Amino acid sequence: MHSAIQQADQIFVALQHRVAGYLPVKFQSIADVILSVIAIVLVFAFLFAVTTVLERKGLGRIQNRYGPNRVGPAGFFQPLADGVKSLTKEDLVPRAADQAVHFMAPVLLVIAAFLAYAVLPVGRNMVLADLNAGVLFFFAVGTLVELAVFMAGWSSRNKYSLLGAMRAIAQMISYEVPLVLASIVVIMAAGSLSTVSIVNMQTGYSGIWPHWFVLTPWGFAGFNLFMIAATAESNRSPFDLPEGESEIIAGYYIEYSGFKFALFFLGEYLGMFATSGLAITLFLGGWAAPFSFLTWIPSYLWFFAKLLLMIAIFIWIRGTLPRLRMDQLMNFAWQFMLPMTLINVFAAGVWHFMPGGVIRWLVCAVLLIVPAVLLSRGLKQGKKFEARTYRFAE
Amino acid sequence: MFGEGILKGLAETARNFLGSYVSKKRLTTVQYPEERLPQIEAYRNFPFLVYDGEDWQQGLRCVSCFICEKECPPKCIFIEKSTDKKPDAVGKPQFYPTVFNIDVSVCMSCQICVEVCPFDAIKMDTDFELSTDNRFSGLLWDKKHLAKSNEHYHKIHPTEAAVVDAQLAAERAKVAAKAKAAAEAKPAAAPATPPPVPAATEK
Amino acid sequence: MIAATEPIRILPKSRADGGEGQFLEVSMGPQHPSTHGVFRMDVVLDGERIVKLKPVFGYLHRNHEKIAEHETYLGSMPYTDRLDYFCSLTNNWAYALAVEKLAGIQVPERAEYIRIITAELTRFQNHAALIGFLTQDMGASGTPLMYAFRERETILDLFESLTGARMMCNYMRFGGCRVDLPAGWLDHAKKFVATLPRFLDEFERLLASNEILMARTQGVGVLSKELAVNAGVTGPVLRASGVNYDVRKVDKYGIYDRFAFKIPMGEHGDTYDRYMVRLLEMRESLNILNQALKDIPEGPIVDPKTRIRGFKPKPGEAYGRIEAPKGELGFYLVSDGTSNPYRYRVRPPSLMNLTVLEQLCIGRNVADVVVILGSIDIVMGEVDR
Amino acid sequence: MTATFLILAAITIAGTVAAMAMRNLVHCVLALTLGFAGLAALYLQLGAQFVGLTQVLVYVGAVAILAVFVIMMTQKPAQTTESIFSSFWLTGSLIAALVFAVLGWAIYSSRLTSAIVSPHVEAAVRPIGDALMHRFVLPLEIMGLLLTAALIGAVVVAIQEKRGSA
Repeated sequence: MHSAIQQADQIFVALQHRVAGYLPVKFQSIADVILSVIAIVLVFAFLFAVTTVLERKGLGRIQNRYGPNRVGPAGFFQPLADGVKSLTKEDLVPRAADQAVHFMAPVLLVIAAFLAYAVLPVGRNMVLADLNAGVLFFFAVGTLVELAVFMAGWSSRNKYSLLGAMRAIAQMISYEVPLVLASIVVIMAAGSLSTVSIVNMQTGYSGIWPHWFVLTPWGFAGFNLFMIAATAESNRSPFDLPEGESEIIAGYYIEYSGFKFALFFLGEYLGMFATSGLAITLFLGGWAAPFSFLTWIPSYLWFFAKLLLMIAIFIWIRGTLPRLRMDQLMNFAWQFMLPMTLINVFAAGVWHFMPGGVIRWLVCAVLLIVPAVLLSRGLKQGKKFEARTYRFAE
Repeated sequence: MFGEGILKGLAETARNFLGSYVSKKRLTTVQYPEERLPQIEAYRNFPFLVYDGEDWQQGLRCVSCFICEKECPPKCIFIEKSTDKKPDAVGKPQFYPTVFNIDVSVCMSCQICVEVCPFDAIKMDTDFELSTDNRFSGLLWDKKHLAKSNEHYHKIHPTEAAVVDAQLAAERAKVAAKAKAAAEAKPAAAPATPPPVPAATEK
Repeated sequence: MIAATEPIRILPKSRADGGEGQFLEVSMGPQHPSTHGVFRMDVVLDGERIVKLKPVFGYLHRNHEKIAEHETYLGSMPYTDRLDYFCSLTNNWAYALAVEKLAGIQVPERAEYIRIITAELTRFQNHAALIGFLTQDMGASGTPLMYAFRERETILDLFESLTGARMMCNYMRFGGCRVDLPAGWLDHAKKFVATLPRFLDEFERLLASNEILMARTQGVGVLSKELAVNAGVTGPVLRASGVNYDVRKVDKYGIYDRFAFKIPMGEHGDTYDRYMVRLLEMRESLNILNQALKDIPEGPIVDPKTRIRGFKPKPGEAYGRIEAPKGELGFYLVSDGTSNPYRYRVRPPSLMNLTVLEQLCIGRNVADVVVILGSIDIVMGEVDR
Repeated sequence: MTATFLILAAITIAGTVAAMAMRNLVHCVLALTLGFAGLAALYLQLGAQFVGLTQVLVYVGAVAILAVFVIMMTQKPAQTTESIFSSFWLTGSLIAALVFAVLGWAIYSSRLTSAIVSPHVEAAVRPIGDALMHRFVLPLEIMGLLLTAALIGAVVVAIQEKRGSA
């Protein structure tokens, strides 16, 4: 690799070492960690701010509106205004609420959301902690979010928030299973739970094509299943039942106002970024460039470009689809997602043991497509749901 | 296959997303304070009292007949009649309102007062920026606040105003002819009424 | 919402209800995003399943009927705008029809055409907005609603250039209409109506075959024929249950008998049928609009004999009804020969349709309640009056 | 005994004590969760990543949530007014002390503790997997079978109850 390109790629790593280098050797490792944490907090908080604007503008354009365009150039300072607003608003706590738990819930949520970034490699050599059980760490931290959601919903002493918390926990637990199972195929292929080595597995190229896991039948299916489960995990439309604006108003955070509400908002978006980031790490080659001739672009830019693409897809879906109902959501999880992920694990095994070639592709594709069609028919409950024709009276 | 309709919907939203950048027609939003829609002639919002000529007190067409006060559905008009008379728009001596108040916060801009007025004295305005920081006196408009010139009427509703002016001119001619006849019949009578206000005759 | 100090009230389940556990009593509304105004539902939940639902309304009661008894006949006209504030022109028409029956007034032909054009435009924008709100209640983050409002804006522009107001039109008069169509209005309307099929196609592509929408609406809130007829449900809700009843066809009021149009009928009586019947009705409305805009004759727009001031119909009673977008809207008037009605009664379709809400919702989810309520299409201004 | 260990141990003990001492059931569960988390952190500090993270995943993510869910679904959210000290506290503490003594004796007399290898054995995922799949494959399968049987049994019971009530 050309040294200038390499420098550009490693500029943040070098900067970190340079700054840490000013300190005595004893503190250097801890300074390294602190600098990384600061970087993660700043970058992803900034991304959150940008995403709120992009989401509102994107949704606006989908709905033939302008979206926010008053604060700053093209409305891009809107998050600043929102931040000032949420900071200056009165922090209301219901009198019957469990004060301590009510206070801790948003804090725990944001902490849990930020913790997940520790194992996400956002660029070459750019990961806070290369744990050898990195993926497991990610899911373990994810469970804290459930706890935070429960705390918020229960402590508010509001029936809507209780319903929201119940929905949220049921949904998150149900979709955690397919989420983990969908990522198992990658762990099988990579033979490692470490996010860094999973990405390293995908950095090679055949010709110009990358070795991303998404470019295999099981990887493609796994990616789609993972994204569906991730959408449900991060409470995004069409799985936004825990918030269910039109049904249970705001769900578990109905009784939060001001900055705590903003923290919930932040936590939710951070969760979305984190799961998207994991999907990128597992299936889309992490920070690896999509084509071999594009490797000169710094790795972290690729990671964030992919992340923004995922966010755009999230926004697009949110602008289009209505919400599912609770029982349908559960049916979908247990009748479609779970069998499909299990079949996908099987297909990945078959892929692993078959010799390479077209036949392997065909076998795996058939293994996945046939059950998908059959299961989706089952979801329609034997043609119970279909477009109808109508008669007219004169 | 499951998901077909979802994909169709996604294609549709994508089309609208891109379309909003290409075709201006898709974006119906008007950036209000800077951008304004052209005024629609028929638009109505809150009545005003028409006066002819320069002096709003002299030219007020209202003769305080109380019809609008009675007919107003939300009863937001309050009138007090004068004790003396002054010539009205067509030249007849008539009473005039000493007090004419309309409560902006009660009025629902239904135009009934305009329809029932036999003197074309009250018409609908088009000004919709009526907000004020004083919700009591700021929203109770008196005679002075309500009075607007015939020119203003012509500006906002040209077609309608032209018809009204033609009617008034015809009536004025009739009254003048009658007065002339009366004056000829009784030359010794008191001096005739002052000449009609010039503004209305210009048209 | 419960007061903050009050502990959460949980009703004990009796043995008769089966199983252990407790019921949760939730008051949905009056400030709830999908109650379409200030409407409240006292809901008793078993988990998320509805056990009991009591609609509570009256929060928007404005004494409409009593006020009308103290107003002149004309003075009530602007108040009718505010019944169903989405369709002021059909409200105007129903009231005008009742008074015309009472006083025996004939309406000139051009006025009849104008009435039909405005009424069908009203129906179109009401149904479009309703489908938008319905999908909004399903959580579609307002995209269909915004598309519907994009078209509705143009219709409201047409109304504004004709009547002077976008929503509170106050346009119909006894024996005709208030003002004639302004110059160029017809061409503008024709051009606009020609673009509407494209909008409907877009709407259908966006939603009609969407699996989530089908799963959320098919089989949800099934209203049986018998119940619909017995409860006095009218309009698209009734027709979605498969009862062929449309006042436009039954009464042939105005000049509806001159137009060729069909009535779409549902079969299952569920939310999807109610949604589709409205979608198809919009297409039929376009049919009527095309014919009316083509055939409208020249002539007077109001019966010259009717008086604006001092209008006093002879003693008697009359019931005028039309097919408003939400169902049969009727005005019952009793005259004692004075300038204000002795009795004034509105038969609001929203209220009648709302009476079946509990039967539709029992056994369904909280999420279904808002969808069912949305598909019934209520406007609280009309329910509470 | 580093400072980290002391802090984590304090958190764990504080969490578990609070779980016993608090009056509000949900608070108890949350305190217990803190204890679980502290334990997980202790594992992580020992370098046992897999065990530590599984501890979080299973205990914080599943057990605590399950407990909380059960409380939320069944209990009235009222606080208990009775004393947290049971009348059997003397007996209870006696039994606890006995159990602790036996455990302590067992650990101290064990050969394992006398031969501490190195505190920095990397308990990585791969060796655990290898061990589970080779040496302990039979116990693992039996456990899996047992759990499956329990699951099916639970489903059967639930279905029967549903039929009975319907």
